[in-house]
Amino acid sequence: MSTLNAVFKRELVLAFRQKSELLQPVMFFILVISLFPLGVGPGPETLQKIGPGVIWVAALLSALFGLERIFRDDFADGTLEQQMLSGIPLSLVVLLKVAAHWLVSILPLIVVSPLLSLFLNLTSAMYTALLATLLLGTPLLSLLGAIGVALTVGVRKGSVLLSLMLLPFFVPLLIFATAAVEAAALQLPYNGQLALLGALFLLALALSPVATAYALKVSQN
Amino acid sequence: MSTLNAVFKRELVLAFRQKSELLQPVMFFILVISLFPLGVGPGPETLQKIGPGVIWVAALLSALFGLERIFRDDFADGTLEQQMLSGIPLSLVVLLKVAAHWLVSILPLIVVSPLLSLFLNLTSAMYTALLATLLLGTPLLSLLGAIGVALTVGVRKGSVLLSLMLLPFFVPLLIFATAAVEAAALQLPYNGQLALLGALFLLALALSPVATAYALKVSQN
Amino acid sequence: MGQFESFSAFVSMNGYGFFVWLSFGVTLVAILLLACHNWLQSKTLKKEIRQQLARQQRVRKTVQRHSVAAE
Amino acid sequence: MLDANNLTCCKSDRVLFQQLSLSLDVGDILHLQGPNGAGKTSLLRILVGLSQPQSGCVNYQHTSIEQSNDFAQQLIYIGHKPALNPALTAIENLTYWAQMHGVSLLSDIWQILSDLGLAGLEDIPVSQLSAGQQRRVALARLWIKPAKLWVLDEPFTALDVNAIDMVQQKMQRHAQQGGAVILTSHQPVDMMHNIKVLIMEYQWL
Amino acid sequence: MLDANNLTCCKSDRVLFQQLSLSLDVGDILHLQGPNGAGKTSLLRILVGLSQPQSGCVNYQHTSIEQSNDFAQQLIYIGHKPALNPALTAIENLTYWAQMHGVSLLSDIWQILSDLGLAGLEDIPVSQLSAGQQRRVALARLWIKPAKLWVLDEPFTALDVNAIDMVQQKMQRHAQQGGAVILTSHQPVDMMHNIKVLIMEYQWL
Amino acid sequence: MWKWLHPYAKTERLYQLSSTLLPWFSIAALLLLISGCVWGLMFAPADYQQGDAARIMYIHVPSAILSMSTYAAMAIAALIGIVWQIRTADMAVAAIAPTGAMVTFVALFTGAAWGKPMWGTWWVWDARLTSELILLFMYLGVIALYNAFEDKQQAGRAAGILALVGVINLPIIHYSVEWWNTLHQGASITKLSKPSIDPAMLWPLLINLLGFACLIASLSLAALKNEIIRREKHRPWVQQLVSDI
Ligand code: HEM
Ligand SMILES: Nc1ncnc2c1ncn2[C@@H]1O[C@H](COP(=O)(O)OP(=O)(O)OP(=O)(O)O)[C@@H](O)[C@H]1O
Ligand SMILES: Nc1ncnc2c1ncn2[C@@H]1O[C@H](COP(=O)(O)OP(=O)(O)OP(=O)(O)O)[C@@H](O)[C@H]1O
Ligand SMILES: [Mg+2]
Ligand SMILES: [Mg+2]
Repeated sequence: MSTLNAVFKRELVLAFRQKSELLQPVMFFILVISLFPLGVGPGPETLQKIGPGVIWVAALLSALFGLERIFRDDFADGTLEQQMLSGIPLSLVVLLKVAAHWLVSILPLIVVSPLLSLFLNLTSAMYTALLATLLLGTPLLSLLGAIGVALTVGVRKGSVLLSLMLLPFFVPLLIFATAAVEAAALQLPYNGQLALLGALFLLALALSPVATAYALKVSQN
Repeated sequence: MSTLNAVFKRELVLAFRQKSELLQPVMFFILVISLFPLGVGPGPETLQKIGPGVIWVAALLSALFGLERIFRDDFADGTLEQQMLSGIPLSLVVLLKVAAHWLVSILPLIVVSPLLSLFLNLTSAMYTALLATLLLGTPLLSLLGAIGVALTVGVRKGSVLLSLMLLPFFVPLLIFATAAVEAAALQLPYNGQLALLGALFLLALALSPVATAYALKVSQN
Repeated sequence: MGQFESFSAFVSMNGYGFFVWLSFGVTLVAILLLACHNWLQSKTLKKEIRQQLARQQRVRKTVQRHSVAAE
Repeated sequence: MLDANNLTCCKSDRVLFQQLSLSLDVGDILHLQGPNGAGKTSLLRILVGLSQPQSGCVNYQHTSIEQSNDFAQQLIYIGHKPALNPALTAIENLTYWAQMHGVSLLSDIWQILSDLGLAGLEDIPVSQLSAGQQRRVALARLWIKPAKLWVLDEPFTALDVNAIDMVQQKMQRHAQQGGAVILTSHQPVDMMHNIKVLIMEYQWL
Repeated sequence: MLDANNLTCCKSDRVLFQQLSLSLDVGDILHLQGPNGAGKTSLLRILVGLSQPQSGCVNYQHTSIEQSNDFAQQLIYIGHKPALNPALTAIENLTYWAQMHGVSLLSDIWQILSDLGLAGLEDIPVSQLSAGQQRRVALARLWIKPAKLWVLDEPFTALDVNAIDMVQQKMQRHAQQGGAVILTSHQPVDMMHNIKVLIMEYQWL
Repeated sequence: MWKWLHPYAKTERLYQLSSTLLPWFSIAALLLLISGCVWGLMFAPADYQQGDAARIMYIHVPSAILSMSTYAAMAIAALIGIVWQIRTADMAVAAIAPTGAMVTFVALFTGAAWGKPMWGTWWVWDARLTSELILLFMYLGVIALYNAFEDKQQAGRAAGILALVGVINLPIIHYSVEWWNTLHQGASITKLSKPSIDPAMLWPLLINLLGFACLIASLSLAALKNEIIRREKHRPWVQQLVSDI
């Protein structure tokens, strides 16, 4: 127990050690989203139309690039070796690391999302739906991402490779999430989409840590 | 002369050594762009409207994440130290590295862009303008990006910090480029925008290698 | 009350009160936050330096002890 | 204590060693020697279970290390990589490691570090230590965790003479108290007690 | 040949050395000694111009190293980092380095590598070499570039006994032929010829 | 200028100078801002078009105008730091950046709160608004870069380079965005020749402008003092200073 506690605490300490780093995923998120109006023009209706998609794509990308650091440093400096030799099931360690990462890097995205839906002119019904999908979908994102990161951890310069591997998995996620927001814009119910996201999340929760741990072991060979 | 040749050749060899890596920026580019129709829905007019913006934002992001490797590895393994001690002006080396990077990672994006403008329903007039802006704008992107990468090279985990620093610099680029494409869509002339992009490019060509070299020297201290 | 008939008129600002007071409030908070940040920073810095000095003392003592023991 | 039977290891296109067997008893110190590239690091990583041999098996107390319950508890492995996060301090790094390895938190961790010549450097980020100081922090693990088996890959790199002495004495005491050590080093190890040497040859392509 | 005057170097909160002066003549081999963290690496980086001292200056042939025209040409610096790209082969890495440093391409680079015990490993990626083999590749630079001044930071780490011998002999020959060497090493350097020792002390906080 | 600046390159002197100036600027800022705000909120007439919402002007306009000038000040410090290799100038960059970011944030926020009643929306992608937002990002970039380095010496250099490169970018952004989309109203007090504003509203505005300037100076000086201490930790005079308290 205290061991798992230690893993969790270390992640938080590391994140808070460099406070500026904590803010980076959020900043990236905000920046990508504010690039869009510049690129597609400032018309409020266009923005409203593409808003949910843009927010989700931005969340995907910033989750992706934030995830990279989750194992890479531990791999590079040998901490991962020591964790494997410690006798604690690696999948537990992985789960904790993912949870800590979500708390530290993704939750802030969700917290600032009201601001961004303001930028993109979303209605409040759309925003509620967006929030729900983000809350359910981003943990799924992190869990899936962890597998990809573990697979590429032994490969140098994997950041683009990583996105290549992961984006196909993110497609269903994106479709369900934006479908829910569109339904909300038309005042339709969107429980179905949320339920699907929830189911995917549970599936990932069961499978991802094991797969990730296995991938990490392979990376050591 | 043969020295500069060597720098250039090494970059190319390194890129071609891992062929999968060569393809990564392109793949990332294609994936981000194909995510959009999924995220915002398939209406052809919407896609046409947001198309140039999306292509440009995708190009920005993939250039950004491809750029990272431009100095990071050389810094980590000490090659940069040796380059500084070699007596060759560092800014020349920088310029060559940027040129090689553009050739290897960005040019392919431009090559595949006809395919993507098809995805996004652009007219051929729009596409011509897009191509022109990409040809002029992406070298500017690489030159600016190099400054940012050099500044963060000593900092671990800088990838998001990098985007935070650089995106403000990409704003004018994005605006001019998409404005040119829009003008093309309306059958208006867009020489003005191209001239502006060209002027910015020349400015960056003069200043960026010096600034980058200085930043690299600072990173060694 | 200057331009206003009553205090409540002053607060409501002809219906714009929320926006006006929000602006002034947030500005005040922002300024105070930064000022506090500066102040706290100077506190922690000075504390750190004092800790550092104390540590130097500690180290000097151990070194002295070692050198005495060596003789 | 540790037995390896008929290990074979190939890297890309070369056989590094074939049918290698060794056994380690309580009180042994085994010094792996051999020229650069002989396969010492590869062997150590197989012995602790970080990589799998092409064939053969490794047993701890007569059970395979993968099934053994207390192998993890009785092992300290220190490889080329120091396993120190550069942004954390020495204390934080070691405390974390101790907790991971189920060692109840030691209050004398400050004492250990100051004995290792790191007084005053316990709470600055490890990235700001010199090469040798970082190595000392990594080796502090030998003082922290009570484990029977030590597997050390080039423990003396970057250490100065004093530090090498300290570590050697520690190893010797450990062996006398019922432990066992495997190490590689290109520097001479001048402990006299119970030292065994295994020389690995460089296999040409 | 190389003179350093009144160098002062501070790292974050500590003064590593103050008013340090040294001068190196043709034929000298200067061995920097001192415990871990004394500031040897920091001093070497200042001497070659990679980092700036708080105060003081470094001159090569009586001109400041920043203005000197042939300092770059007459220097080989080999630091902790090997400056080898892991994806390139030994040959590629060395050829690139030689071209950068304006050395006309040597056809005997294969010979040099095979003398250094790397026969058969010249054209596989450096990442697949062992620690000591990588070090050998890095040190091959001493055979490639004809330079007067060598600055070597812990050249012997990870090398086996044979390789250490070779490098030491090479250094000695270099000094006799009109060169100069500064090195740090925690291992004894048993060359007899003209060796000077500078001992740096660890400055407590 | 060189002669005048050089003594203050000595950190101890600069620290003492900042300590003496700080209270004066703080008091001036306090007095000016209080009187300006009270005047603006209670005694100045309401705008005939915008009604009482226009009172937001008394903080929006000064902060918006000064957000740009503060960046200029930071860039000048960066230039001095890079060209003459004066370390204290690098410290000034690090000290000014957070203050500038705060002021820019205030301009943005008050602008948004003004926009809601006037334009019916908190945010539109208008030229001024966009370039102000980007200005905020530029400040944040400098701050983030500075904080990313462990070694503050290096951090100061790096942040200086970024600030300086940014200053070239600022006008480019300004014009590009202007040309892209303009909705925001044009300059009305910066046209000095013929101010198009009622003097009863101009006075509190000017007072607040001055007040904000003093505020920025005092916050930056406080931060500068911290920077000096942070970087000169090992100097005897700092240790003296700290143990004296
Ligand atoms: C987020 C929203 C806003 C931002 C970022 C913003 C930004 C700015 C900036 C940068 C300036 C300084 C211009 C200069 O230096 O000449 C300015 C001035 C001004 N703004 Fe705004 N503004 C915003 C909203 C508004 C709104 C809603 C109004 C009123 C309807 C307004 C009225 C003014 C006025 C009257 C000035 C003074 C112009 C002058 O005399 O120079 N602003 N604003
Ligand atoms: N980046 C840094 N920031 C702060 N302090 C540092 C930094 N790098 C080194 N130091 C400090 O400077 C001192 C000298 O370091 P240096 O690497 O020069 O030592 P060294 O003599 O080479 O030691 P070793 O024998 O262990 O290699 C160390 O005590 C270390 O704490
Ligand atoms: N990842 C790898 N892929 C292919 N070959 C490898 C790899 N790692 C090591 N080798 C090869 O295996 C051999 C043994 O390497 P190892 O690191 O075990 O040697 P070592 O005995 O530890 O040498 P050193 O004394 O230099 O540390 C080397 O000759 C090397 O070429
Ligand atoms: Mg080895
Ligand atoms: Mg050293």
